[in-house]
Amino acid sequence: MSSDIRRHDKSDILMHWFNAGCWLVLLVSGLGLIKNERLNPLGAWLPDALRSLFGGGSAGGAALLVLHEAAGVVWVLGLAWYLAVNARGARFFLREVFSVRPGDFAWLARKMGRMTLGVGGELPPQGYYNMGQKAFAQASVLGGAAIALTGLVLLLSAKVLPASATGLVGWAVTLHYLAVGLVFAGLLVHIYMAAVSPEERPGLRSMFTGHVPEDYARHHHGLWLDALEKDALENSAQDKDGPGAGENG
Amino acid sequence: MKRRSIGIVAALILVLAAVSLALAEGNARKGKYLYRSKCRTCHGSSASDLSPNSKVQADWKKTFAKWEGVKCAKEWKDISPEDRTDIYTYLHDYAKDSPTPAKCN
Amino acid sequence: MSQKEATRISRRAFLSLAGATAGAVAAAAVSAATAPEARAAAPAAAPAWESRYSVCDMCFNRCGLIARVENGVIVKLDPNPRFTKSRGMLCARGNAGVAQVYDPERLKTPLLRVGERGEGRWKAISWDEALDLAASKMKDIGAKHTRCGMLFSAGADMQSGFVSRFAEAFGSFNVTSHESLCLLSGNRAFVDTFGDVPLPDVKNSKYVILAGANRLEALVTPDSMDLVSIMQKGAKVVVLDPRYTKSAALASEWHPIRPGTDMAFMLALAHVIIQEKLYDAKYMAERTSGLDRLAAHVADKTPAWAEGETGIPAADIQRMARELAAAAPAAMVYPGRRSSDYENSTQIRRSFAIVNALLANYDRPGGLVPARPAGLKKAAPFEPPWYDDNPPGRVDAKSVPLLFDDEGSFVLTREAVLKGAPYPVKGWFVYKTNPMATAPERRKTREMIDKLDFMVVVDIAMSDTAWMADLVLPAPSGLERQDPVQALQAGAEGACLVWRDPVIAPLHQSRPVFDILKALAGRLGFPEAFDFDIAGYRRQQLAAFPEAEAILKRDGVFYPPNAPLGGTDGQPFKTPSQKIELYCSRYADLGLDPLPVYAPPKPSPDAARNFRLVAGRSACVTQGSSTNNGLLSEFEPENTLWLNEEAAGELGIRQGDVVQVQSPAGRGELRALVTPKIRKDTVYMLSGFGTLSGGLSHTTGVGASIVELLESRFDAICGNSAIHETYVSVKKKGAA
Amino acid sequence: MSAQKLAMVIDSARCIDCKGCLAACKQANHVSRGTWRNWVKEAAPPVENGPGGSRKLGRGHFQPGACMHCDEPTCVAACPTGATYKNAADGTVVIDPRLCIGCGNCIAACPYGARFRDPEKRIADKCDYCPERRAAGLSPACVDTCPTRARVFGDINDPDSDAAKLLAANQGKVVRIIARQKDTRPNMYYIASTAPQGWTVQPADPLSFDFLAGVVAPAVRWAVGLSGLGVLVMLGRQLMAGAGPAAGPGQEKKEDGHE
Repeated sequence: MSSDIRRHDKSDILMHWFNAGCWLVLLVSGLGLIKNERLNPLGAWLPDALRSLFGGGSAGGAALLVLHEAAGVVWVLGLAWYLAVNARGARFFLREVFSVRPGDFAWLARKMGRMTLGVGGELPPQGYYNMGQKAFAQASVLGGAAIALTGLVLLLSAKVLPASATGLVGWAVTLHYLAVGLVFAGLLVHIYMAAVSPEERPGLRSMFTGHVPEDYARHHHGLWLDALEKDALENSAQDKDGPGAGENG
Repeated sequence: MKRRSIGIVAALILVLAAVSLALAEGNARKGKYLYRSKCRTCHGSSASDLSPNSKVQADWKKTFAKWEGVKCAKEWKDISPEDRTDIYTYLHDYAKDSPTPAKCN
Repeated sequence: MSQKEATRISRRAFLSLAGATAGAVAAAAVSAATAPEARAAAPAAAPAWESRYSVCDMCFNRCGLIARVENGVIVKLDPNPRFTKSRGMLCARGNAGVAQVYDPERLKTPLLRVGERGEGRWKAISWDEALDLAASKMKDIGAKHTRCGMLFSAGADMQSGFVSRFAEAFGSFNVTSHESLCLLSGNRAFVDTFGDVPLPDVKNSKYVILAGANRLEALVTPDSMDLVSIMQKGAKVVVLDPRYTKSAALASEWHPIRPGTDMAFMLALAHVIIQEKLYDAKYMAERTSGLDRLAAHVADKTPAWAEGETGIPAADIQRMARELAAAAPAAMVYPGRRSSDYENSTQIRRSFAIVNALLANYDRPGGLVPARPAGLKKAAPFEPPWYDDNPPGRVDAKSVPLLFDDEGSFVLTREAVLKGAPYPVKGWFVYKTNPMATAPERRKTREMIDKLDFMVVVDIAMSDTAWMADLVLPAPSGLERQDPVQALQAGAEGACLVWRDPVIAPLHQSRPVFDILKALAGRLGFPEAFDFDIAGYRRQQLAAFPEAEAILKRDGVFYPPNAPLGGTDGQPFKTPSQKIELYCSRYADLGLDPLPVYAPPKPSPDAARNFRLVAGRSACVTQGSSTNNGLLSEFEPENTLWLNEEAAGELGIRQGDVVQVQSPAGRGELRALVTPKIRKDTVYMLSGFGTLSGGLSHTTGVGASIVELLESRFDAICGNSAIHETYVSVKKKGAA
Repeated sequence: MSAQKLAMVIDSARCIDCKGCLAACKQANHVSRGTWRNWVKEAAPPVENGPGGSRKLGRGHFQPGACMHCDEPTCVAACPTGATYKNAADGTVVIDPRLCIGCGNCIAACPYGARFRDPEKRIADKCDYCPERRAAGLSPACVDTCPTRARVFGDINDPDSDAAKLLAANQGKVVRIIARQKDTRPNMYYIASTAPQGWTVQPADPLSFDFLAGVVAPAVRWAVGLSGLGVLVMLGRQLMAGAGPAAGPGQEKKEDGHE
């Protein structure tokens, strides 16, 4: 049909899947580390089962903690590496994610209505990200920062922090839990939309290939395509902002 | 008050006078040396095990008053009177009932 | 509001407690498995340690212990359960023995002083240099001032006997021990009454009077443990102390006696016992001498009279006398240990001995029992030389009527050194004793050291005494040493034998004092005096017990056959009259009071100095020898001045204020502990603080030194230091 | 047979406050300077009337203690990771140092103040009845060293243990120190006397934990639940609308017309 448009470069893709992988490991190991009647999200069987997978009892818990801490460090270092090697892409991403246009909230409300109840009006056009993606990305960025910072406190707690730091550590636990919980709530929708919902198949594919069909782009991210075409007309040169946006297939 | 200090002086004089009553006149330390070199050679091995602690002061006094009667009087003859006094002083001053009994173990 | 809340809480807590009483035993049967969060932990692995026997060296008690050694490092000291003298225990100090071994401030190499005395500038030198120097200095002093120009002082240690042996071989009569700063007055009194120094058999006693002895803090094994046990079995323990010590707190009865009036109390006890004929008349006739004279002597020493002196109600004194007599012979006036209180301490202790005699408790269960012969043989006999140029006796000889010749008197020896008379003493060999921190009037000890040409200190740490020396030699701790056999006495149970084998190799360059003395003997030309090793010495000591060596290795302790109590029945006492001398004929001969004559404590000569300073003990430290211990310093981080709350109020002193304490001897600054636990006329502080040494970081610059404040008085009969004769002034720092 | 129940039976009238147990514990367990796994509390001596209307201090009392290894431990309930738990094998409340993150919840949650954050190990610490020593056949360090045998230790489910025998011998005289605020069913038994009293504290969760358990955890549950519900509904619609790819994209196509 129409030609493909470049949407993600290699570091974006790598970053996405790196992030996803870390989240999987951290989430699973983290779930295994919570063991308290008032906190267990799904009951004590979950941490018990996970701990028994990792050697059983205390040793399993300890192994999970080591894994969790190691994965956390890798995750934070990976993010830092991404910020260093693709600062331009990161800046673009953050600008796109945090720039909310007037029609976005209407889009989100209508989209949610349509997806769940089958009601809702027409969807206003969306940019590089739609509002749903933006909302999840915002939560991921802010939540991720909170998770990383509180995780750092927890990592250092038993290694560096003084005995008087229990207050700080206690609050770090609370915020860590809160941030992960909220991001995880968004993650469910993200995974459904991206991996299960058929309409986003090209989006899912683009997370491997980097490219989306022009059709798809026009339908889902009309404003983005408009901007791309405008740029191309104006200077028919490489776009300065969009990652690979000038490399029209 | 005054009477008391006089009392103390009197007591001190008495003390100095009385030391000679409680203790013999020779040199107990030299006596110990002499006893070890002249008596211990037999007493404790071939003869009866003897130390100051073996007798009370009165017995030592008796023994030394009539030393010619002891079994080893032959050996005693070679000991000068001064040395004998010193040995006596040692044995007497460290006797079983002395103010400073020689320690055993 | 919070206070109100707290009161409410405690009342409610009490109610729930009462409720719990009935339920507790039933609750004990509930299985832990019902707990919701329960899960089984993997069983812990036993530690990979080796267990080696030794004997504690943190005080004089010598409790048997088991060192747990992991990879050559001592990780824990545990009590030796087979060591019954200590009732199988190890106190806080014993546990802190590990901290002593691994103290970073331990002496590591021989040190030669290069700065001024007390300045703390040292040069590390080799052992050969150190030994050559010490030998040549000792030789010089011997040549110039006679052999008696060297003074030897050794603390209570299993190798201290070698120091005396060395002194004798060297040719000096001048040996002082720590004992003349501690217990000799009591020994004097009991030797002069009973002919020996009997031991208390607390275990079997039904009534014990602790006059000044703080036995639940100044731990003596097995007495301290037994006091607790017998109280639980219904025995009565009475404590007389101006201070509410832990012994006072736990005693059946505590009387805050006016300091220095113990003799009045004892004479009143004797008065009641004699007046009411509560004694065993047959025993008194057969075994004691001087009852009539004693009866006349105490005829007017009524409880009412004693109440006026002691502050203890007459009715209580009378009751105690009757109770004591009713419990006799399983009753005692505890002989005490530290007995160096007053200038008439020997006479005070004589009054203790006399009351014991009236109880007919000698060699009876629950009374005072003679030390039993342990059966050790004399090892490595040698012929000490004789030097005709030596003076006739000790430098402190004849300064008091009845000096113990082996121990002497440190205070009087110090006087003689200061005066240079009767002859000069110019050298000092010190092993593991610390007069700079234990002898009253520290200033004088310092001046004494200035008179010396040479001073060498062998110790494990840089004590204040070592800090003043010319040469400091590092010794290993007891746990790193092989030591000869020592006999220990445990009341009615008699003697047991212990020795030490090293549980780890000596740390740093430390050398046992035996090795040092042997090396010096070689250099000074009398190697024959030390021509043996400790293993051989021990074999000779144990010649009577061929099985002992194997048992000591197996159990850490050997119990020689002990004769049962009562063995002295019918035997003469080792006194001139061959009886217990209520009336001391020896004192009569010497012009001393043959019966203890009471004199009220002398009032303070200076109205501003209105507090009597008393010394005492904490169960967590042994005077100055362990206040710098890394573990124990957590229990006693600094010393405070115990000050009665009323007295403090009058002086405007509040809890924790820094106070200035002053006596004619010196002054000190420390924090006040404002407390109801001490009489209004008395103050107390712990020893071992306010040190001078740069090698004692926990105590130098911390608290105040008691020996800076104490005046150097001494017992008029035996020369023992009298440490309760000092009055001090107390004021808040900064106050006019 | 039921599991062990390790407990301490304390005859506090025997305690002379010599601190042997504290020193032994520190040495055996490498407890950092300034912190303690066990204690001896001193009762304020009663004031009695002395001679001549004076006041005199009466009989004193010392109370040794440590973690009471409760059957309903508030510390266990407060631990977010399960690092602190009740050992089913012997009834002790233990800390797994590898799982402790030093949050301090358990410290505030203990009514006896038995827990602290060790300044060097940086995690929660308290008495564990010396498991290594027990494995070597020895008593806990404090019990082994106690000069007056005030502390007695053993499995009170085993009638032959010293502790059980002491309990049995003192039936009706055994008391426990129970916090007014919460009976955690402690396993430390005192013979006859427990003075001083009233020193227990309100077992409290730190605000951060109350907020976590009371607000954050339910909120997260709601958020995840709602989001999950939304996903399920979407999935349901997707499935009901038929397997064909027409449904979703079809709708989208309609929107295309808009442009």
